[in-house]
Amino acid sequence: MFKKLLVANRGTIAIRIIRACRELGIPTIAIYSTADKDALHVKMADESVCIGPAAAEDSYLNIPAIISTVLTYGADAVHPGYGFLSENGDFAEACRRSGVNFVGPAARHIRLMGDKPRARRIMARHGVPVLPGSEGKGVVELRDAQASARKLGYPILIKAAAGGGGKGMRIVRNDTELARFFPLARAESEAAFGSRTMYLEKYLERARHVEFQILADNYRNLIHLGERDCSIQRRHQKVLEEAPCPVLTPKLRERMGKAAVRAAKVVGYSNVGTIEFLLAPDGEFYFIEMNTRIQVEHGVTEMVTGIDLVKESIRLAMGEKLRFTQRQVTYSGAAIECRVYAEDPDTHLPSPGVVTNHHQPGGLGVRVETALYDGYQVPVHYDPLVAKLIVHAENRALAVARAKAALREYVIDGIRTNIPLHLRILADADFQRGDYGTDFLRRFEPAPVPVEAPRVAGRAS
Amino acid sequence: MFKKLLVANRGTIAIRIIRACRELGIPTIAIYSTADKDALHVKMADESVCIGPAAAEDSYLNIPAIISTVLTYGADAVHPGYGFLSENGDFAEACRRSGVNFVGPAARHIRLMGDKPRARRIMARHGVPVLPGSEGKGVVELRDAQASARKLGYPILIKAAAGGGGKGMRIVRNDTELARFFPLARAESEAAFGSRTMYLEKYLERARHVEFQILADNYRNLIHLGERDCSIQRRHQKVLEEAPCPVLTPKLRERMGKAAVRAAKVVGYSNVGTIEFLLAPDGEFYFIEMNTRIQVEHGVTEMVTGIDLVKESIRLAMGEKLRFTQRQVTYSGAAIECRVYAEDPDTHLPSPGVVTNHHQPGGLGVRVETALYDGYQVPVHYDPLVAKLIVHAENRALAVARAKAALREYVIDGIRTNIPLHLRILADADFQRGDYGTDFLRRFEPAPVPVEAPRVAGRAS
Amino acid sequence: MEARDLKALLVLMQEYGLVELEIEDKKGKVRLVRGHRDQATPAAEPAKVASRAAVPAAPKRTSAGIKADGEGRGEAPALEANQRLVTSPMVGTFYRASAPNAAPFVEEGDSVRKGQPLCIIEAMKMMNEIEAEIPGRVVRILCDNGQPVEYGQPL
Amino acid sequence: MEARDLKALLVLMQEYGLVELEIEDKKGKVRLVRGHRDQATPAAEPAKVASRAAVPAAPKRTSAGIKADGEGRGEAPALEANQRLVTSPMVGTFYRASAPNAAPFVEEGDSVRKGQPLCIIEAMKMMNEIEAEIPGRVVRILCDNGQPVEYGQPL
Repeated sequence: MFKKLLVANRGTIAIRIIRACRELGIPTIAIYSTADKDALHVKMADESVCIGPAAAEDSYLNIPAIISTVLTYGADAVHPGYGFLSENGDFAEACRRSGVNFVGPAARHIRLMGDKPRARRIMARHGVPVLPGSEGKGVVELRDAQASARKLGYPILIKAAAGGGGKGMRIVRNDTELARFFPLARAESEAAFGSRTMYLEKYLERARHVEFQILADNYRNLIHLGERDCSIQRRHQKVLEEAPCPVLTPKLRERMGKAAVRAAKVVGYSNVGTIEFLLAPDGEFYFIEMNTRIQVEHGVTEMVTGIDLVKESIRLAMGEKLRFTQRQVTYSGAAIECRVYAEDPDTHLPSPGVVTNHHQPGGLGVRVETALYDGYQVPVHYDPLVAKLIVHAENRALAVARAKAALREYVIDGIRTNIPLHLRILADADFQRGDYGTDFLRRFEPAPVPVEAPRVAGRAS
Repeated sequence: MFKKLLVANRGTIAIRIIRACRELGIPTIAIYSTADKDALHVKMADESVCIGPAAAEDSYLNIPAIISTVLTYGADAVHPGYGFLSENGDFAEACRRSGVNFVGPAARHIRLMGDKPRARRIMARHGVPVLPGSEGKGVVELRDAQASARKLGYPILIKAAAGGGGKGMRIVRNDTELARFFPLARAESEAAFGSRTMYLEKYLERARHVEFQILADNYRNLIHLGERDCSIQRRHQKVLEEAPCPVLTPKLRERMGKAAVRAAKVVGYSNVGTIEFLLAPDGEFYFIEMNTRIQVEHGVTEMVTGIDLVKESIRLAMGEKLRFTQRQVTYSGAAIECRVYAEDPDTHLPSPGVVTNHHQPGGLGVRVETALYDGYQVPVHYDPLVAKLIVHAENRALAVARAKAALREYVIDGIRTNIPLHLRILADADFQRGDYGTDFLRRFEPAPVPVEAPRVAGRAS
Repeated sequence: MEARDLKALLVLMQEYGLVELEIEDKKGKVRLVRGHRDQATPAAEPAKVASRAAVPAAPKRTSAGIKADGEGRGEAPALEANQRLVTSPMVGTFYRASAPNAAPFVEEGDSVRKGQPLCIIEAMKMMNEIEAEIPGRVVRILCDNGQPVEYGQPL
Repeated sequence: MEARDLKALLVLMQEYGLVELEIEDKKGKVRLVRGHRDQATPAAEPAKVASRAAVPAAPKRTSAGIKADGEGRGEAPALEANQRLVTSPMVGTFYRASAPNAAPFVEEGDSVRKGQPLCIIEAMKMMNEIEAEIPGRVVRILCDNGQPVEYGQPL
């Protein structure tokens, strides 16, 4: 068992990891920035260390400060959570060089999957279907992009080779749009990831985002835990996820699951990871990318499989063998996760502030993972994800009813949240039928309102 | 489907029923006393009706007021919850006479099982083992008690024939104690239940309280959903319950389950109910009584079976058929419920007051059923049960770890609760081994401190 | 020194307002010094609770499910010194007349004698006359004919 | 004394408003002195948060699991107008001297020049000298030799 684990994150996932460690009997160190001194993860950990000022670059992304904390406070394991340094190969390597266990895959897996054109090439070579896209090591110049586009045919999705989280992404439908948006996307990529390398991919209309959870030990045992449907996205940001995917037939699930296992196996993957696919309306599916970390939406898989992914990831990092075979994984019922963002439900602008009233929903099949408490000041500096509401029920219709009932109980005053948006999604007839793709949320977009000046509430130092 | 259901209760069970109705799409009416106008069940129901002043006799036990509410506000179903009128045959009958569905068994079942000597006789006649006890229709006079005692041998448990909740109960170990405590217990019974009829039963040392959940439709289909161990009691009041019982072998479970099904079947029972047994250290078990309602601890059975007992009870009351066969009931993992009482953990005196801080635990496998919210004033007039923490995990050791971790997260300021007692129970080596009986909690009793005057904080009107 | 023993001492300190305590015996030595927090700490805290009330109590207002206080219930109007509020002694249906076609017992502005019927509350098919407890004048009738009323609702 | 036991004591201290605690028994001796929390809350917060602070913010104090604010961290002492607080610019280990046997850079009461080394913070095997930013006199040294320090901790 690890002697002490440092949680290299904040918010909901830091709390999730601390809870898992408490159950395993592993003491935890929370790290925090000066803006987070009152954050719940700081209060919950056994020890808490301030590692830098509010800006993420100086704190949660500050590798030397985190490694120094590990060494000074004597941790023998680090869990990176999601976001921040979770998919940074240098961080994984720095941990291992400092003699501390990194809860996650090897640095080389992180780097390989972080290079999207390369990951695509490896998958294609091993028979995992990939979307037609630009060939070679990526595209930097517009004229190369135009050459690729002629071969692929429109619509086309421009992506940052090093990217993620929707940055540097654009859908283009003709030559004019390509000429206009390619340089823009490249500039975004340069700003966000420090890389001008892009790649182009055939864009599928009305496709679904279906991803498979992977679990693997260090001894080449590798299984999947079924799929999640994450098509409910706004600007490539997931909003609501569910398991199982409402349209997958057992046969298709088996085919996609096998492809996912193959994709992870060919690179010798270990620990938790996710293979993301696009599922076309015709039933064909295509590898998009692999996430080499725990996902925000891991909870829905936990609910339907009964497997605690965070505890398993820690066990696997300790060198334990996988405790389940593919056949032992069984699925029961349906689960839905609603991501609660501290944002204005109409404008989608962040809504930081002090939580003046806070009352969580509860009861059978209701799970809340929250970073909020009454009196907590939501800082402006970080991701607006402040809570996750996860429900589980014996079937999808009941899960939808339970999610609605729980959202109606949820009280978060003082800040605005996207709870009203979730209630609208759950009330939508197409959603209730399971009939939706990644374009679903566009129908909920408000008519663009001229915003005079984006309102950003009182920044705390 | 019912058109409108009146919840004839308050606190955690009222909220539980409202949640189940929301999921079923049934509008609810909450009733409340003037002391409960700010109670959470009042805020959560679709309609709320004040039915009387604070005293329970004038409100939650006031049958005419409740029936009048049913008729005036147009409900077609009533759920009695637990406590209050849930085991009052007159109330069930009054509901049916007013043409409204009572969610529970027939009035005659409630009355039969409420008459403990009679229930015992029926069980004994049908081959369900009962503890040796006084024969006939009960004992009123001390000399008859003494005659019974001679036949049974000490120790003996004196019980109120109409009783429940520990009132009118005394363990006596010799003739002197019998002479001293029998009149006392009879006086308690008269005060609490208006009946001087007692009965005597052989008292088992170190026995466990093991009860089986029954589910039955109106068409003679009747199954059990496994057992709960409720031995952790203080003065015959349950404090912590778990499922499954840690010492039951599959063979014993089958035998006891069959006996429970027989016990409920011989009386033609329908809806939810519980058969309570005493399990002796030698593996023999004895029928104690049947509870003809949902139990406080129903949640642990829901967690291990995945069956929503409150929704099922409503469905069965609508005349639906049982949706499961005995064979379809499967069990997974272990669940523990900690009853959170608003009481001083040392003196066990009630601790009403204003909840100044409230933060619920959360995360995987953690279910909270609470009547509290930040700023809520816990009234002095009712049962101190204010919340239930229920955890579920893949095995008992993990459930214990999860319960501990969750209790450590729980913040309830302004009132005192028995959370420290739960933490001590969970840390106890015997408890962790599953080695405990109904006498377990005696070891946690503080040495009796002379209390000059019980301090009861400011009564709200 | 066990945490339990220590706590017992702390409770004593708090209860009796000790700021310093020193014990030395066979088992060892304990010294405790308290700061000035106690004004705020123990049970009945009028100041704190009052200030708390300024912050709206938790689930008063919400996105959807949890109702605001008093919603759906008849609100008591502000009374003047010489006015008296008549409230319902039971849950039932409010009627202004003894029969569907009969004239109302009283109208706003009417003078009433003590004991004069004001309205009827029907509960469980029983018609219960609500009588004036004092002589006076009907200033306002707050309920409509046929409306359900709850216990304590202003009429 | 295990960290766990110590923590239990700290929780008790906080709960009962103790500012000083001393225990001596078979196992040894413990002495704990707490600063004045209210003044100490660093990074002067805006009015909104301050008014909130009157009501204890949610999980500040609890039965067990959730730590109180500031617990376990170095508390900033009250400063006088002409005093300056030196805080750690990084997480690491605090050393008062350049080598185990060397004399400390400074002692309390010493005068220092601008740029004179005050202490070392070791982070990732690197020794980082902390220099005086202004000339002055060392009033108090708040950390012990070899103690881990966090970002912003008063030295």
